[in-house]
Amino acid sequence: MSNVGIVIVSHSPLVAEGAADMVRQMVGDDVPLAWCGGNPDGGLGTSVEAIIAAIDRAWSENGVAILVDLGGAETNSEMAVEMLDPARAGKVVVCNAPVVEGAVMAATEASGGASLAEVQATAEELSPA
Amino acid sequence: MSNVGIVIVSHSPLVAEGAADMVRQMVGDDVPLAWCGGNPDGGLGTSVEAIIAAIDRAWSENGVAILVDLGGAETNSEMAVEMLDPARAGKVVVCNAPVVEGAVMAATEASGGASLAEVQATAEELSPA
Amino acid sequence: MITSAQLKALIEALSATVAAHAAELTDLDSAIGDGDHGANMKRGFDAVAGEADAISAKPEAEALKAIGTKLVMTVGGASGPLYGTLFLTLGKELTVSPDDYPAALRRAVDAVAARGKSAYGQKTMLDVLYPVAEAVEANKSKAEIVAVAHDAVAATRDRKAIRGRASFLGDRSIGHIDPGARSSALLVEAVAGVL
Amino acid sequence: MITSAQLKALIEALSATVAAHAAELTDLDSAIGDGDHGANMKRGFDAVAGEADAISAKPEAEALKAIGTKLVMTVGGASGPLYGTLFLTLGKELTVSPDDYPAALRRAVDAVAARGKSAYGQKTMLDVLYPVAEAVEANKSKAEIVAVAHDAVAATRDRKAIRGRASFLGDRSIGHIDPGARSSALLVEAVAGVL
Ligand SMILES: Nc1ncnc2c1ncn2[C@@H]1O[C@H](COP(=O)(O)OP(=O)(O)O)[C@@H](O)[C@H]1O
Ligand SMILES: Nc1ncnc2c1ncn2[C@@H]1O[C@H](COP(=O)(O)OP(=O)(O)O)[C@@H](O)[C@H]1O
Ligand SMILES: [Mg+2]
Ligand SMILES: [Mg+2]
Ligand SMILES: [Mg+2]
Ligand SMILES: [Mg+2]
Repeated sequence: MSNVGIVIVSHSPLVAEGAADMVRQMVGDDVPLAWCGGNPDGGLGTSVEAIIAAIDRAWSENGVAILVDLGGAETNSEMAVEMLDPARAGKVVVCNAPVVEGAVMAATEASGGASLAEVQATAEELSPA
Repeated sequence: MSNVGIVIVSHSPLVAEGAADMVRQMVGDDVPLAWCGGNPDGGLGTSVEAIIAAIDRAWSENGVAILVDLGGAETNSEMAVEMLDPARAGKVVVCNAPVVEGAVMAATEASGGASLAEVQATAEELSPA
Repeated sequence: MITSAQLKALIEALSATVAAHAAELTDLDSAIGDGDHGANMKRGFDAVAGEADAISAKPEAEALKAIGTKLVMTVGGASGPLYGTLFLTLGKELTVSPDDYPAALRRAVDAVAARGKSAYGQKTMLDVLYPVAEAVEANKSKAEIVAVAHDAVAATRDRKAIRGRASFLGDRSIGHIDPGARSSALLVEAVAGVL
Repeated sequence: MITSAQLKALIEALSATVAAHAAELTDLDSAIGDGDHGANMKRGFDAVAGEADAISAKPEAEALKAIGTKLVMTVGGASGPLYGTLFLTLGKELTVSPDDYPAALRRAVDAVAARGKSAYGQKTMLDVLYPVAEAVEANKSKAEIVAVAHDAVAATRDRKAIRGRASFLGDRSIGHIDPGARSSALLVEAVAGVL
């Protein structure tokens, strides 16, 4: 699949899964999509290993946009991106956008074949500068 | 309890429940909190009846701030507010803010005893004008 | 004044056309939305039909309000409060000025626009409801009004969505008919067939 | 150059102090955060301790990188990539310039600031790590360095949080010690006790 992929990272696995359901309802299978949530023990938090695995599942040669909720989800996602193979890392962005609304908007944009930069910009329009 | 109450309304019950978990982790029981998600059949969507019930569960005499995700959740929440007893309706606002991040920020603000207007403003700082 | 028998026939006609076209409405919504408009409308009008006897026993204005409330409570999508507001406002306006249907309809459509923070031309149900309200004010025939509605549906195809989920698609919403516009025309046609 | 035996003792001391103070760290985080800093740190340092033999068998720089990677992978909160970056950068810098601990520490703390998009004075772990890096550069004694760390923790009390979850509280974060500052001082004290 050549559309940009979407990864949803939340402190809560429920939020991540529910947001993925909302994305699927809008774009069906047109967009590679993966989610993760919870710390390595399953409590509220995020896991770098799970984020790396989610990036892998949503991989697209045209890039992957990650949507995150709060602080630790962002820091862990940025860390995960840096730990990727450098050839891949350059094709992954962490969006400065709300996790649920951003995921739906980013995926809708991606489903039309938009570039990674366009997908990111669409999601980030939802965020104050 | 006199702190402003928080209601989380998402198209997805998973998102709403997970966001409520994240709120509870930040503020414990210091803030009246309720959530709902799903249409009247349980599919993705929202239910005015469920929103009214959630407002009731999170009721505070100092007001209730509702956080919503996309279009229908907002319209149904505004409809729900109008269907309340007028004395109550004036104490309920639908925030123009992202549902997960907004709920955590609004609840954190509410837990400090902030007014409804302050709680709403804190959540809405997260949204572009 | 609409009779109780007419009200009952109206409810049956509305729910029948929604049920018959649910799959089509869902397909339209799948193209530029989340693919639930058919299911949403069917849930709402089935619920109304389930209380057809009780609702049609009420005076016209009260019956319209009951339909609106039922839709608000059961549709579950953005179209719920919007159509709900349409029927609720029709009921309210007809309580104040019985029999002034054109004015009631105009005010009801304005109320839908206020509820949706939307306006004519944004590729929504309003793109049908406003032309229909105008045709009713102009005292057009039922056949003419139905034709206006269907033409208005077709006109949404070339528009870019500015409100509702379809707006997320930006320019890609162009080339598709708006599902709420289509359902509005179906409701108008059903009403015209009964009254 | 730190020996393998010292590395093993270091890992044990770090995980022991984190375990002993986990409840305190959690309490501090409950006051101005989400109450998981103790559990996060314990998860991370328990995981490091679980591989103490394998890690301490590595050369110093590689061992530090292994600790950093383990923390990144297991902590699960914002502190994971931050402390992870601290150890990873120490390892990288000591690979380039072995034995230049003051320079390695300074660069490692700068890397934490870059990772967190944060700076000294924002009521985070950096409010301890920067003064400690300075004391190390100034060749202060171990006892002095530990005292600097604890004083720096105390100084976070009157600050308003600008980064991390505590910043959500705005002015209400004033009057509380930052949990990450406290854990940093604990780590510094453990290191000073071993080396
Ligand atoms: N703000 C709005 N103003 C007017 N009509 C709207 C608005 N938002 C959505 N609609 C109408 O509702 C229709 C979608 O209804 P539906 O699919 O049932 O709800 P949802 O979009 O919540 O899934 C759209 O096709 C459009 O006609
Ligand atoms: N952006 C940042 N820069 C520096 N330190 C930070 C930052 N964000 C958080 N911290 C530190 O991390 C600590 C919280 O860690 P922890 O509770 O484990 O993570 P989380 O905040 O994700 O729950 C804070 O007390 C603070 O010292
Ligand atoms: Mg829909
Ligand atoms: Mg819907
Ligand atoms: Mg924490
Ligand atoms: Mg946490």
